[in-house]
Amino acid sequence: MATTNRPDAPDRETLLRMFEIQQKIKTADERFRSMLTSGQVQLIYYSPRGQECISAGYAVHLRPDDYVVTIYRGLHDHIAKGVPMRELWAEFLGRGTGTCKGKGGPMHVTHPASGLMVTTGIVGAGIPIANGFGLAAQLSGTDQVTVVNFGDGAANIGAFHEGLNMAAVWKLPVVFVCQNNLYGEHTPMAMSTGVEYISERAASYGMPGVTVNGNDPVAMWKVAGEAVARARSGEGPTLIEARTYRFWGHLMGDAMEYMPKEERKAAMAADPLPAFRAWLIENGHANESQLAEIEDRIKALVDDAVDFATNSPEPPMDELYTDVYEEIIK
Amino acid sequence: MATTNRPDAPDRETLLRMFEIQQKIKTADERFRSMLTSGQVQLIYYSPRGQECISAGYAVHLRPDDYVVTIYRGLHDHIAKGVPMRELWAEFLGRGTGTCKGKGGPMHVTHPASGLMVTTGIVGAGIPIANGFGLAAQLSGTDQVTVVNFGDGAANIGAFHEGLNMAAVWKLPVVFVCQNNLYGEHTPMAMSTGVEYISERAASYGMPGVTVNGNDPVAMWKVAGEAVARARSGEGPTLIEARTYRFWGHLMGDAMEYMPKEERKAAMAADPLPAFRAWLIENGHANESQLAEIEDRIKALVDDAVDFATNSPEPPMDELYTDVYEEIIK
Amino acid sequence: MTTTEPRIMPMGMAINEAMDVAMGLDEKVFLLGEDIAEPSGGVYKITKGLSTKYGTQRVRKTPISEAAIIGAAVGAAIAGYKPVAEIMIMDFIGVCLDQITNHAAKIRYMSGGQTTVPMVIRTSAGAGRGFGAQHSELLEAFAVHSPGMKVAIPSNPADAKGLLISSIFDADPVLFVEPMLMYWDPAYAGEVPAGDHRVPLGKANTVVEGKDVSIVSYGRQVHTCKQAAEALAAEGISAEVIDLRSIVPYDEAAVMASVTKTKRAVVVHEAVTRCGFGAELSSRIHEELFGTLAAPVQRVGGKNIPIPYASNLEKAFLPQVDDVVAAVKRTNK
Amino acid sequence: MTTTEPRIMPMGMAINEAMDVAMGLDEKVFLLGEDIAEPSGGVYKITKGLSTKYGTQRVRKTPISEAAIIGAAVGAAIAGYKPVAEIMIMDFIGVCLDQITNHAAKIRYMSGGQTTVPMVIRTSAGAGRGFGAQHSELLEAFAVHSPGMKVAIPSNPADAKGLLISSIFDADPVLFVEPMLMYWDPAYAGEVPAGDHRVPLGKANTVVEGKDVSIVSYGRQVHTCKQAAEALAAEGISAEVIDLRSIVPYDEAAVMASVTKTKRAVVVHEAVTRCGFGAELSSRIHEELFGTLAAPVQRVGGKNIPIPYASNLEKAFLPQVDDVVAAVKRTNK
Ligand SMILES: Cc1ncc(C[n+]2csc(CCOP(=O)(O)OP(=O)(O)O)c2C)c(N)n1
Ligand SMILES: Cc1ncc(C[n+]2csc(CCOP(=O)(O)OP(=O)(O)O)c2C)c(N)n1
Ligand SMILES: [Mg+2]
Ligand SMILES: [Mg+2]
Repeated sequence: MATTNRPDAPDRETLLRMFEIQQKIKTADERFRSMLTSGQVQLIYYSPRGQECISAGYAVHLRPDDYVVTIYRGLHDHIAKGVPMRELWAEFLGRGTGTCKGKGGPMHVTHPASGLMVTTGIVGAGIPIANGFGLAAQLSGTDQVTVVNFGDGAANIGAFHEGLNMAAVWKLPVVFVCQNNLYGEHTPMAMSTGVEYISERAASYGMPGVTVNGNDPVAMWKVAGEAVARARSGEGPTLIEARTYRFWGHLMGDAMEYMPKEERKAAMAADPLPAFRAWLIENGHANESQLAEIEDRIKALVDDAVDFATNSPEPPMDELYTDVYEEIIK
Repeated sequence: MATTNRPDAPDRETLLRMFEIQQKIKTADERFRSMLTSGQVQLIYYSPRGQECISAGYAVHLRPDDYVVTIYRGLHDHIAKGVPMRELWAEFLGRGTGTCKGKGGPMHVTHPASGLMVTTGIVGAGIPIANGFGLAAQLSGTDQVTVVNFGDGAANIGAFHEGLNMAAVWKLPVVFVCQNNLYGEHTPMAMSTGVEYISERAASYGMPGVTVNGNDPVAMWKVAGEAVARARSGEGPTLIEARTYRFWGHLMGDAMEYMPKEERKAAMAADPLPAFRAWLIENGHANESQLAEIEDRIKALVDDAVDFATNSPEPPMDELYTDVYEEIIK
Repeated sequence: MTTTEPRIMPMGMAINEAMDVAMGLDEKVFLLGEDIAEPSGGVYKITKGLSTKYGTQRVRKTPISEAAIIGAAVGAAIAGYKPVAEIMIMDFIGVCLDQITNHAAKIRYMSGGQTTVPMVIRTSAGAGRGFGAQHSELLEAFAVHSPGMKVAIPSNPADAKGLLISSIFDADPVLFVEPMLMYWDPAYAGEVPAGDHRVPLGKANTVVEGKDVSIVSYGRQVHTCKQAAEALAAEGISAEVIDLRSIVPYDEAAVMASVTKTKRAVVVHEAVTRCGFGAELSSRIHEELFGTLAAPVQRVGGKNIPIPYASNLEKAFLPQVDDVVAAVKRTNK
Repeated sequence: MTTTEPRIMPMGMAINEAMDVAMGLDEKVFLLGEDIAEPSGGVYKITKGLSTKYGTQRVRKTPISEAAIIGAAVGAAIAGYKPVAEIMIMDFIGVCLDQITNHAAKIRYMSGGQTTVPMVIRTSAGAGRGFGAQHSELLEAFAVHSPGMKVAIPSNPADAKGLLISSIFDADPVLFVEPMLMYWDPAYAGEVPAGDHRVPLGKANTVVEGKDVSIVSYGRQVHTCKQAAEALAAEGISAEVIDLRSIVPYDEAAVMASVTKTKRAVVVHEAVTRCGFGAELSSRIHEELFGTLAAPVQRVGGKNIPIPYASNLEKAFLPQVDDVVAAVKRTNK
């Protein structure tokens, strides 16, 4: 593991940054859901609600020039890596002002300026691509780190295996974050996976693997910090399995018949964000009004983004054939 | 592991069957190589020489109605499973009398009558297909076992991962035999694989995994017997890593610059087949003349097969469009 | 004889019924795919109820391992089963194409006919749902270009049922493409015969008769073509609309007979135009009927671009009624 | 000025030289693939010497993990590198097609042009070597049908070098198909310009001028077409042979100009005919020049079957000189 002397707990500033990221995710998510429910917008939406701690926990260790790769359920990762809220909303709504001019959509959000390099809709496919970012950093001799996010279900697809093995053999500066929310679409992990902890699979590649409570912000911060430090110092990749829960099922509209009611109720009752908020206050890292101030600021930020996005036009029709190739080939 | 009382060592009859299989493989292989070297035939040929013990070691546990799946380097598996020598030779030479009427060739030998179901040229691809045979047996409630063979290099491709996981989750009656000859084409295993023993990967699927000296006939027999018994009794799959060596490199014509001369020399000096022969005599399982008799019989068998194949015609031209679909669709 | 209510149902239900009938008829039929068992019965509910009725041995939820899904189907098919494997959305076939093109398609040939692969790959497909570039494609051309594979794409519930049952009992591997937008939309509902209703592969359906131009299509675009035919009729152009129903094999005789009569042809599909099946069809018509044709065959297909997310652009990607009408007019210049 | 010997070399060496030149010109160019480093320098020796010259960081041997190979190239390309990934034999793209079609091809579009994927996938291909159904296919149509991918297929050593250097420095992903039979066969050797020789994508080469019929091809079949042109010349038919060199983009202007002149066209490739690129080309020619054509465009391609092993059948699979001659004659009926 990383040799540098690393603090055992995040400092106050880091804690507040983590809170802020989580609060942004929650606020944006709630707005998406309410707008969907009320029919104000129509889109395919994979809520990350319940998983915010994970993104916040790794993101505070990253620099803007570090790379993140994520999946269709990616809003939390997008926000954590700093994709600007306005352009993010506009992209989700398919507007010309979106990060990708509305051509990608929520499953393909990209914003290289903030290091959000690829969002893919294909389970597992981001893993080999993340290796490419790691390889680029290694070849350039920079100490940039790549974090790639995926689900528990993705641990059963070929790309996971090929990608982790290659990263281990080449000692790539990549952190593999398996956000284990216990389900792949409608199938519980145990029904599809021959092992109890995804992190056990790291041994197959000679890579360190660790399971962490992804709902515990400090634990997640610690594990991610070690993995990022390992990668940054050239010691190679790590597989993190962060255990968590998806509050809203696979995607909005999911009837969730396959999720035991009690299980979901318990998970929502243990909602990590209010718990973290209370913990911050109890432990004197912040007082109520400071957090309320952050929450207000974020509410305004999201209001503004919603406003911006809903008032933005669709992309102009002449975008149809651009960006297929460098030149236009019809 | 299997609960039945299994003997610790093969009986005399089994030992002689193993010897016979190995001798068949060696004799056929030597003839292919000499015919290739002398220019009598031209074909792409992947010699299995050095790996005979493995096929013999599992094959003696199988029934004719058990299934075997193998790869381009498959001659030893074909012979071990009992594909008739004449049709096998004819297929290798692309004759109409071959197992597949000459349409498949050495990389695609198939002979369902002897349980040789699929030979594939795509690394790793036989693994998921083997699961299908296992699934068929499971669904039918028969106790048929499927053995699927592949190399060390195949352990890094996605199909390996997906296949082993699915077999473990479904407890399929499949034995995964990784014939680890230390190289994938021109690349030593250590340069491509994040783990020292392929068998360690079994743990990723909650499957038993074992490494065995694939050049030790009795050890191989024992390990294979346990795995076959497990599968047959419904206890699920096993991953066997059988360590061995390819005497002739990846394919005939290989300059083998990438194989250290000393390593190859040592491997060939430790040729398992003459060692097994000597061991059989030393331990009183057979005497010289009995083995010589077997060898002569096999020589005659191969002579006959060569004769049959070389004197067989190419497939008739009207085979071009048959067997694409049940009906002819041009 | 008792009269019964007409059985009007959406395509999703007809596909469910097809699997139900096939499983009832033959124990060797089984299903495998992600999330297909209860309680959810598939993310699009197409397999609803089947695992309850036939058990989870025959309606098998799988890991997210498409290569392993298709591989398992290939092996089981060779061993005598009739597997129906689901690839949830067609764009995902890129992760398992090797099992489809190198194995399912080629094994009959490579074995000299000793082993056959009677399996079906069901997959849902289509743009127009705001799913973006990786969840919207029609990729049937990959299978058409892979000898050994058959390909069917229904345009209505009755055909969906009838073609699927035929595909399941076909001796060869069939890629069965289900236009996702038609699953539950009542606008696409239709009458579906009860029981063991079969529609043979390779038999086209003339859905609109006409004499001035032949519009040849399949899948959801058949409806676009029907609307175009109506619009054209209003202008005095009589268009014949042919629904191919399967494209390998396809009913070449029906196409050629129609075009021989009308002397003009337009081929329409949703897939990207470049190297789509429309190119094959257009080439075949020219090759056979060049001297008869009054105008070159026109192709209407998806634009040659990844499928855009924004709904205005996505709509522009898709073939529209106007595009078909314009293409017909180009054959009349 | 000093005179130098003409640089005659086989295509394999020219391809090696292209990578050598590109790596010398730009530090961002690197290679990855199975077995490509020393001591073997690739199973077909195409990368011989390069790992010695540029080191194993820039000439990287990989595990047998095609999806990981292409994925790593995609990521590195987005990050500013110019990776050249090798897929040893084209038939293997089925195991990594998702990375090609859903990622390499679509990422520029899906990101609204923010990220680009300037990478090359080199792959060897072709029947006629007794490799059987899974090691012999030309599958360029899959990439042609995937907007965002470019596709080049050289027919001679000089073009191989020039097209590959252009592909490496192209801003988009290019599938670069190398006809395996031409690698080291002296019959296909040719003069190759030294240094930074480039042949642009999308610029066809008229290899034989003629006036009676246009034969359009690419890759190794260009030689088949040249032989056919010779045979036809002996019978008094003057065939023009056009080598497309790249098929996405392809030089439509050159094709249309030639066919406008000759009024007859034959398109020839090795890939399976059904839904091959020849179907696209034939359709385009008919669409553009229907009124000019004296006969329908003829296609000559691989038969619609898996590639057989037996050499008589394998030969029958492949387009032969006689097939091209016969097709030309069909345009003259
Ligand atoms: C290759 C592939 N197969 C199937 C799908 C359909 N699909 C989308 S999300 C998903 C479940 C993934 O589960 P998991 O990896 O646990 O991520 P989560 O959605 O739980 O965050 C599936 C099967 C896909 N997108 N790609
Ligand atoms: C998917 C795929 N990638 C690459 C190849 C080319 N190839 C053929 S054999 C081989 C090496 C396989 O090594 P291993 O699995 O160890 O088997 P061995 O040949 O040593 O028996 C490779 C790379 C292939 N056939 N299929
Ligand atoms: Mg999950
Ligand atoms: Mg090996």
